[in-house]
Amino acid sequence: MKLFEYMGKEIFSSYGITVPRGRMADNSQDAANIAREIGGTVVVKSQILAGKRGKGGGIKFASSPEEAGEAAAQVLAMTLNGHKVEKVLVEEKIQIDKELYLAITVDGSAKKPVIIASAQGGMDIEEVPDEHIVKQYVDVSIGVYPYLGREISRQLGLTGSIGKEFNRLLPILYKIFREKDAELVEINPLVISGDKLIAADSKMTVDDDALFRQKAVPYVEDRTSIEKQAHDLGLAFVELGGDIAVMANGAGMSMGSLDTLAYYGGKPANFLDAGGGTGVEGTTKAIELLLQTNPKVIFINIFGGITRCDDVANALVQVKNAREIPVPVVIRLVGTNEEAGVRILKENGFEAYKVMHEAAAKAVEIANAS
Amino acid sequence: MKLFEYMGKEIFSSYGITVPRGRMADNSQDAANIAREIGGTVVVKSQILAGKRGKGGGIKFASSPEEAGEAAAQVLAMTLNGHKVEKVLVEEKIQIDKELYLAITVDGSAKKPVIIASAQGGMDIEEVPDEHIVKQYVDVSIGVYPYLGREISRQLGLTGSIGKEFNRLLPILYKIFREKDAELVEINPLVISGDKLIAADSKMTVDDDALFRQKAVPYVEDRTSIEKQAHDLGLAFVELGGDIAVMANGAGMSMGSLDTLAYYGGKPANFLDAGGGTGVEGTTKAIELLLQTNPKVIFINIFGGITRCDDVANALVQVKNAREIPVPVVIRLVGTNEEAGVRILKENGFEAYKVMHEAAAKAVEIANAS
Amino acid sequence: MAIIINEKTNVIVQGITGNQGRFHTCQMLAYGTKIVGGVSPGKGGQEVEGIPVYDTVYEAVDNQQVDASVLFIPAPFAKDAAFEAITAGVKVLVIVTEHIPVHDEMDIVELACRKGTTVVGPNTFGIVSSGKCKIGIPPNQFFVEGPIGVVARSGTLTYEIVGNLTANGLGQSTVVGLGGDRVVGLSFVDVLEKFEKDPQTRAVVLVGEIGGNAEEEASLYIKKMTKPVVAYIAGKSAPPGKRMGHAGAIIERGKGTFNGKVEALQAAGAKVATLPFEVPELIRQILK
Amino acid sequence: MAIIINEKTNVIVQGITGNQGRFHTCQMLAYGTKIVGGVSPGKGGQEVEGIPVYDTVYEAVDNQQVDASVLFIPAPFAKDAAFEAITAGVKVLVIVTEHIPVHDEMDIVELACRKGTTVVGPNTFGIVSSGKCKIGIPPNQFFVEGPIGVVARSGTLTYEIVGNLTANGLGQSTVVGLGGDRVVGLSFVDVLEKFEKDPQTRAVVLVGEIGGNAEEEASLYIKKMTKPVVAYIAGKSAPPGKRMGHAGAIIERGKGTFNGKVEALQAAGAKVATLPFEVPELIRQILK
Repeated sequence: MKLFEYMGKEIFSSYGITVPRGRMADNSQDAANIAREIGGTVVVKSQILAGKRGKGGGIKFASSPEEAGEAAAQVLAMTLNGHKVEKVLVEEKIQIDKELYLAITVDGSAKKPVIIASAQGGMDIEEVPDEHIVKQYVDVSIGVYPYLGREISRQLGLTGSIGKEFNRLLPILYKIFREKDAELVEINPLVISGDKLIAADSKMTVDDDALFRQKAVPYVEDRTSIEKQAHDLGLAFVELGGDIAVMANGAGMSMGSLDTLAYYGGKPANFLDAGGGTGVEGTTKAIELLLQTNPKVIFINIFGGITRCDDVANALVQVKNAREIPVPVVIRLVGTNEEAGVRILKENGFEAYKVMHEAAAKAVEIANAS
Repeated sequence: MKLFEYMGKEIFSSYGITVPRGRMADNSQDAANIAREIGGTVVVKSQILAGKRGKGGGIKFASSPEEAGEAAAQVLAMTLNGHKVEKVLVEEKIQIDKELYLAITVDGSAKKPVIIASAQGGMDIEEVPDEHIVKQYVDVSIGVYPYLGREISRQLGLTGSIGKEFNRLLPILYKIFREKDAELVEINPLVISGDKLIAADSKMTVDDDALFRQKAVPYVEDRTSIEKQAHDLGLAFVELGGDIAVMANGAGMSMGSLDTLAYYGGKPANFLDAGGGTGVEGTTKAIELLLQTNPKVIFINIFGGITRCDDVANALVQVKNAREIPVPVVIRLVGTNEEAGVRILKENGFEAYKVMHEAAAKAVEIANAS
Repeated sequence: MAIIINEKTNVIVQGITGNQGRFHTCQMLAYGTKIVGGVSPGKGGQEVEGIPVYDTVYEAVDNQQVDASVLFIPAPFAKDAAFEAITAGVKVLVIVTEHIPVHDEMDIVELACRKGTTVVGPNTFGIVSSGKCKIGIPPNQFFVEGPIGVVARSGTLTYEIVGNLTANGLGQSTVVGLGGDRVVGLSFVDVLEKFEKDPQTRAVVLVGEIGGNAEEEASLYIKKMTKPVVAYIAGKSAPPGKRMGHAGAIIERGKGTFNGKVEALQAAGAKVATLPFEVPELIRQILK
Repeated sequence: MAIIINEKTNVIVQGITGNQGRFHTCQMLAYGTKIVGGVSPGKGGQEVEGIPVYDTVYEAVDNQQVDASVLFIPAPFAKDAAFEAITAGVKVLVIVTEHIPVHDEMDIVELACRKGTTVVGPNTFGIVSSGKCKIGIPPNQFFVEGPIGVVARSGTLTYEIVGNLTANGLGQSTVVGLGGDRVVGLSFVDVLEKFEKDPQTRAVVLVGEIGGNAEEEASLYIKKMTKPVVAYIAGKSAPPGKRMGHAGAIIERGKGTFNGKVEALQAAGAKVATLPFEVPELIRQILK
């Protein structure tokens, strides 16, 4: 779950990391008032869950409360990278002597946290040449101590009070990373401003799987309406925009289904992992979700392990009986209780395929013909 | 540094360990008022830095506010095990179904924390037979998780809600032990009261060396006046009650000096480790401390490593010049700058010994003759 | 032979009295797995399917030879249960549980590495040394003994491929599910190294997916292997920035793409199947 | 020979630019110790006594072969400095600092044990392989090469005894100060095992004190040793419940008493001196 910039900054600040003075506004008048409180030149920053806001005009400077109000009005009317701006952060403009990059994230390959730092901040870290990036893995059984800060600040060339401030900041950022179950905490740019280090931006992603114990972290919804319904049902669902609605059991199997459809020239409407062992009710709801994407055909691909073929068949029949299914359903059904499942389908006018790619080819044929 | 029972309980309670309801009083009237607030039968417990209060009458039950006031008056007049009672804790009397023992301490031999638990609580753990004691070492890089609680409660025979409560409590107690830099946290008895586990007593010792970072822990002074002066000077000092004042450099050397004096029949007045590399000023103050014990003789035993013999000699001369030294001084002085030191002593009327046990024998001779 | 587990492996089931634990204990017993005990706090002394239940893993290892443990424990408690098994000295840990917080997974993997415990998962179907021992949740009927080692990141897709192999007369030495999460105990390389040394294994099937760089790292090792490798990578059609069910299956910042993986594997000499059903045929061609 | 350190040991000094660090660097150099670098954050690039100063231990090990490090770092920062040295791969760590919090000491010792680092101290005078290498703070002049291994919990008392040995023509192989705190890196047994194996060492002097059970544990090993051991235990006249300067030197709950230690040592075959000056004579009798 991604957090908005201002949320990350609030967390940073509560842990003792310096951030610019500022507050949130969702209208022009509030923005002007905040600018007045702060005084001097302010920055009006759109709050969206995407980067590259500056290029789209989502970050504006204002040298008076009136200008701040105008800037806020403009930004609040924007849609940036597909995200409607609903709030702006109005902040003091800080003096920038130098911009650094600092992040901690999970390295799946090393199976541990990795600190990524660079003396070339302000731009996307992907654009910074490798030789200007300092990487340091963290042993979770040890954690991050000031010595690691000293070593990294040495490599970054930070000295004096800025070096000391960096060494203080790094263990704090790691503490946030761990205590908030973050997948990513990123400060870019981390600004050298006189003798201070200021987190001028924040990017923070909290592990969805840890939200149950992160009650203090604000909840941010970043799903489409259907994705949200699926999530509430415990299903993994991603909208893809095509015309073949897909359901399979297992994430790998679902991806394999999409790939097979694509191989035959089909355009999947979605990814839907119905999971293993989902019963009649869950499967019924999953099928109803599929219908919401208004597909030309529904492709169901079940390899029954824990999932029972008869459950899937019964679910499909149940949906059919409860409401009209306006499009053809191509179903591949093998595995546990296969015979019963296939019989139920036949009795209710559905044909069952045995082989995945044959079923996929058929689904594509229907979609592309209609 | 030992904490009073009520201080430990306040810490326990702030971490979520259940303790009896109660408050502190230093007079009869307050005690009666607290008893009235609590209602029913209360316990009036003397607050001293020593155990076995019950046997000395330092713990009294009272079934009315008036009785509580009387009990407090009695207890506040007591001196128990050499400790003057200055405060009492007035608490609700809790129902006791069973008494357990639980402690976490530092095991110097294993070099790690050890959890000690017993289903036979309420008495001194030293009196519990080994086979009724559960010991579990803790890997500090892992810490204490509920599974360790489950294993210990299994061994203690705790089941159901009490077992669950124990599993919850153990990680909390370990957290206190670590976060408060405790050398010992002990709950004895840990009372099973219905479906609750209640810490009916608390014993907590905080590492003196960690007080610099334990600002939230109340400071408890348990030193004699001279010991406190020594401590403020950074010297290790223990009053021993004999008539030979002793100063040496190094803890082992100081102990060795005491032992040598004792071997010859002497009675040391104190232990004083002047440390290594103490200069003229520090040594001067150390000698002045010695004079406060009103000894019959002063024995100074210096093996100069970092400590310079001339510094020690100069310090002694300085004290002699500043005030009369009313008793003989026997000094053994070897090591770094020995020649200079011995010369300075000679010039000022002191004889210097080369061999430790000869000097010690001389000091004893003087003390026992006077 | 086989890798990691075999017919002598003594297994305990943590969470044996739950629905999942009970059901799969039954299934594993039916497959022939030597289950010697279950663990369920507060349920010690009971029996499940004739298997003694203990209160703690410590109690189980005090009473039984325990070589492996499988966790059917809800995600919030999985780290505690895993730590219990690891500190009690269990040497193979199969964590079926999905949705374990990634920080817990890092902690588990770190401790396991330090204590010499092999962790299969989390979020895995488990591991099967076909015909000898199954630890986990895959359907029994598709796993028959043979010369093919299979290592995979995903579950049902692996059953599909194993089912195809079996249907084509190609049994398996061991089938290992690494787990679908970003942080898991075993990497492809760990398993490939074992297959390379295993006399029973003649060829290896690697079932990968988009996201991360596990397949790229595997390629570096495959280059040095004497045994042939056939791979299938899922997620060719997945758009960047979207998680395809698995926490690890996401193309972020242009890394972990399908093409990058396929190119790396092919450059290392592996055959890459376009669709899952092609895998048995590619194996056949190689083993001819 | 000698144990733990010798004439080839490359040493760095953490905290080299402080008063203590600077003074003892001088003294160690005078003794012949191979000091290859110092560490002082923010002072990198400077020199102390001709020795290059680095900002971090990591930088030092990048530039030098480093076998050992000695810490002259104030107690509140000692754990951080020790962790730095251990994680940077330094294999012998001498921690002179006193008053380090005991929880920090447990953390240091645990990490060191895990990473294979030998920790001498905390609160130690250090270690001297006489005539070869001194790491720590003892006065140079008393340490001359010879056949006696010395292992001790206290400092100045050890100089006294080593001084007596040297004055009696008995040089030392290695003199090890375990440290006066309750939790220290090395135990008597660790060091006795090394002396037992060291060809240079012909007899061992053990300087113990009241408190803890280190001497009792040592006795169990002494029983098995082929080399003779002479012991002196300080604190015979100390009252229970009072700390005699060292955190470890306290008789609590009737444990760690003088008599208990002396009895254990004697039962194990060690000679126990009544007063420090008797040690050389006891050694002489044994070695005759």
